Amino acid sequence: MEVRIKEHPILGEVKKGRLVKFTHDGQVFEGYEGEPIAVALKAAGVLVHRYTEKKHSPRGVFCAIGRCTDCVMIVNGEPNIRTCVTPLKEGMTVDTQYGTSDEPFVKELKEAK
Amino acid sequence: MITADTIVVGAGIIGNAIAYYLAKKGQKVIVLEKSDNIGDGGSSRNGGGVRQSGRDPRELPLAMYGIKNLWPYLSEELGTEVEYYKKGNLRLGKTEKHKEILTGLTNRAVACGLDVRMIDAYEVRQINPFLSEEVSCASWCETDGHANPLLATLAYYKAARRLGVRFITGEEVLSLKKLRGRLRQVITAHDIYEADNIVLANGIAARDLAAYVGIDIPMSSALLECLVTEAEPRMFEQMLGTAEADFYGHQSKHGSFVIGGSSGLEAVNKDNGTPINSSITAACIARGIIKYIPKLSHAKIVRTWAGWMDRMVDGVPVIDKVDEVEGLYLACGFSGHGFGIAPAVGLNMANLVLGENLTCDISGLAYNRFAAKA
Amino acid sequence: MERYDLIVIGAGPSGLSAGIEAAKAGASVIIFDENEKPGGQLFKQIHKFFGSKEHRAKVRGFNIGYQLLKEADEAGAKVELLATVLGIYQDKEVVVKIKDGIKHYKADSIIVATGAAENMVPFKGWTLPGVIGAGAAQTMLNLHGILPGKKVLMLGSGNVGLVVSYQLKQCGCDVVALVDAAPRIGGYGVHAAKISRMGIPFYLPYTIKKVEGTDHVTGVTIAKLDPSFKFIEGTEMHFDVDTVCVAVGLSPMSQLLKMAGCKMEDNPRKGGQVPIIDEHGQTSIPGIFAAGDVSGIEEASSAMIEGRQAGIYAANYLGYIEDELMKEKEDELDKALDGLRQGMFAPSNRGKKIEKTEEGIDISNNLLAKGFVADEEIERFPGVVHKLGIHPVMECTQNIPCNPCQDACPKKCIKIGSKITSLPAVDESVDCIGCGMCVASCPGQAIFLVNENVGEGMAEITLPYEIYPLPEVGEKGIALSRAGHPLCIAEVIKVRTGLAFDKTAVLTIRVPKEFAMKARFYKNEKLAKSV
Amino acid sequence: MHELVDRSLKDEEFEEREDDDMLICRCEEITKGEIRRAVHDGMYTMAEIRRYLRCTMGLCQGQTCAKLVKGIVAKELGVSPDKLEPATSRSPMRPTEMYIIANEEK
Repeated sequence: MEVRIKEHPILGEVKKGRLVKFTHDGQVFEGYEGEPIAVALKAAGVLVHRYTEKKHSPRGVFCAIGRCTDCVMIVNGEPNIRTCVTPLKEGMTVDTQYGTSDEPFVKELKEAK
Repeated sequence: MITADTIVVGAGIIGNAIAYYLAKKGQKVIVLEKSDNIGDGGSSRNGGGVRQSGRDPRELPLAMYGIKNLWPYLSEELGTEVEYYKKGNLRLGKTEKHKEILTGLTNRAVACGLDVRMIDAYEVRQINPFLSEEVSCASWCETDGHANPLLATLAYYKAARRLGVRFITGEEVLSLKKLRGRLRQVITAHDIYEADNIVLANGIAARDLAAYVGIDIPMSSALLECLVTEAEPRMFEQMLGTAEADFYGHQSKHGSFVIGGSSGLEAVNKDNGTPINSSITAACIARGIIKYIPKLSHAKIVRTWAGWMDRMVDGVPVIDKVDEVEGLYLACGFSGHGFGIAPAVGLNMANLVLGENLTCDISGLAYNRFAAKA
Repeated sequence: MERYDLIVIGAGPSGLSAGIEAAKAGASVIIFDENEKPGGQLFKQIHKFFGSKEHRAKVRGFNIGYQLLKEADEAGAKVELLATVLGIYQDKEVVVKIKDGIKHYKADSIIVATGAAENMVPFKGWTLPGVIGAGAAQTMLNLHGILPGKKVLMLGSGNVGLVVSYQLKQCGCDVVALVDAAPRIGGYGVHAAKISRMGIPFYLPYTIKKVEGTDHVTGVTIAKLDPSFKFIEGTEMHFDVDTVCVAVGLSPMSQLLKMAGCKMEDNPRKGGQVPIIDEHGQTSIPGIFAAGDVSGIEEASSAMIEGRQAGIYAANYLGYIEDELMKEKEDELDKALDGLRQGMFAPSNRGKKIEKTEEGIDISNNLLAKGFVADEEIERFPGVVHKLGIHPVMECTQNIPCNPCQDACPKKCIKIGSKITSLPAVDESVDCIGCGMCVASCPGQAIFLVNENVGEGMAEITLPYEIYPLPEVGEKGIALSRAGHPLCIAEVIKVRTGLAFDKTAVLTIRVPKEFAMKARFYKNEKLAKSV
Repeated sequence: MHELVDRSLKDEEFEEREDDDMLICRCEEITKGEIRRAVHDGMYTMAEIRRYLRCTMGLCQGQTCAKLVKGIVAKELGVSPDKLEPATSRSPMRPTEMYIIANEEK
């Protein structure tokens, strides 16, 4: 099932920017320029944005309006970026965050350790 | 009427520490706090520095004693993690004038036996690679550090409470009263408290209270402001300060940076009932930080605080048994640097009340230093 | 330092309304909002509003937003977007983050209209990706055009929970259940009925026991609660879902007022921490006013009126409006506000159990417990009549302040009367022409046109429909009951759309006549297969 | 406005509950049990709770959990939640980058 709404019964056609490529944990995805990074990730099926420091639990989008900061990720090398309110740009690198670290978090590597 | 051996007025870290050490020696202690919260003054609004370097020689013995004998064991002693880091203090300079100030401070501290020295730009960056190119020198004291002021204040409270100290919040002291020539009573809106010893550890408010027994403490107030960032990746563990003390701070165990600073208007700022920040200070502090630690320019500030601090006319507190008024003890006027010496002040004040020997020389902090010079 | 007569914080329904009134009176006004789009929650509210004409009833929330923006522009109020107010300092100084910097502003008066934030409730697994706030669901659906999930469980039966469930369903999500810990549905009955007939079951008093999943939500277990809010053993139910949506009320976002030094109170009836205000919305600091949800949670309609009032009071405070004129406008707006604060959901009735309507009719208990009026209950309401030929059937059974149906009917066969909360009644002496205007204009989608006998044992039902793809004339699907249960085959006879219907399609279906008073929704076969 | 509160130690043992491991503060990952224990340890006000545990001091500034924490503290103290003064509101209302705060136009 497609998660993007093409035409909304009340709001009509959903207008989006141009299709651009971005990288998530090394994998290339496409999303629409200007839409929140979190929306592009959601369309690509990515739900886990980060793991917490104390309890190592996964977090994703929760409030979607930039308040709760559960959806923060490492964007272009900078940690703690609220992906639900940060617009997607061509060529962005978006990586899963672990705690507050600015080192990209690769789950498999972490588990192998 | 409620009685105790000692009444401490003020539940900041100083009052809490005094109460703790008194209770530990078996005293029955009551702590009266006018605010609803424990630690509402400078105790909860400071940069968390636990340092010896940069201090006035008169309070240096307290700082050195505390760092050697109390701080390293404090979390264990109080049963609460106070996040103490003994990772050194860099006091930074950028100009020749800064270098002069720092060298002066360093020389005086060395004379008192402190392990502090001047270092050059290269060595500064060896210790802390995140500092900007502008930093040209620093004083470096390896045994300095920092702790979490919020936790340390509450840790003393919690431990003192466990030892039976009775803390009463929302209880503003209205006046003091002498009975038969000796200070005995503390009068509040709700009750009269009586004790053999009364310790004023309530910051600027101590001035008005002491006046009831004819004592004037020459201090004024200033608004202290701090800010805190979101948790950042681990960067460094030292305490930082600057030659002109325009900003100071550290990265906490949590990862956030806790940084204090000034706009220059601290002494004349006003408040609206609660100590609200001035509208310009956070920006001043932020500009200062970015100049010293460029990497923090994208760190998000999540909160700022302001709190009234007591400023003694000569910049160091009064820690004394007041001979002129039997039963009165003063521990106030810490002038924004009371946190790091709080454990040592608490211990020594307790000893003073109990008539026991002090652990270090605090004669320079006596009340009678304000008497007119002959 | 930039100075204005008035700074308004928040460009939602109340803030914009306030700015408009004060600017109209001649004050220099700037309105700040942290969002990219003005209108606050209005832009997520795509349903038609309740109320009367003066409350902009039957207009969809986001369109009201556009209307207000235009008015603000015409009145000369400056709206500064992506402008986050970081603090209100002493002497009415406001520090605002704009682009990559901060700016200091001062005004002689400030209106705080910052609205509300969502409440949350913790349960096992509530931090897993896939557990979201209802506001997040609305943001994703209506602002970003993306489904928050495919299978969703909604927690909370207040108006937000009901409306968002509808919006999810509207976009093709499968809402598997609507759950509330309270024994009765909190929101409007018509909103509940709207989603019940689409097949969403209500579970009350139930709540979430745990959300399952390792890296994201894969399922949820709910269980029934006893009167002391403890789980009843053995009542657990499991649903496979990928999303759990939480809609458990709102709290005033009043931190700025507290920072400014305004006296505050914790008032559970107003939703939390609110400023103490006088009858003019003025806080304890002269010249600082509060309007809308920040001073107590209500609907957007009342927020708009409160905003206008605050604008007028501020204009008076600033010397732009004489006392007399202020009084006049105040009375008029008070009346409008009173109109909205009546009926079963009036603030004064919060928490009370109401047994009878204002007309003295027993209310539908099934509606409160299960989300739809039972077949045996529906006949007792004045909007439900039987007549030869086509006629309206108005399944409006609770006293709410709303009356667009009365004006919608060109033949005047719908009567509410002067009391806006009265239940609509059918004037049987007038003949219905079947135009469908009432069907499309009812914000609660509670009006149907029924012809109980069109011959050959069949009946026709005309109903509101807002799901894509629209059915085609001649196609056959399934008629659903008020409870959302399949009843019979239904044939689509007419599909009407039009500007006047404002995106609500008016669908006519033909069913065997024994279902004339039972069939209330249509499920097209494609959709029927996919679900 | 200030209310008299005697903080004397109560001689009750801390009693653990089944739902103590429920996470309440999402940002700082503080559980219900930690909050309950803090009250038992003498943290009686929202200000003390936040200074002691950091809950409501995270990135969301208590937007999500302040009401929940308040409810738990009130229950432990046996008072109505509306009797508890919320912690002071401090600027900035939204987390804001240092370079933005530093870039000031007056």
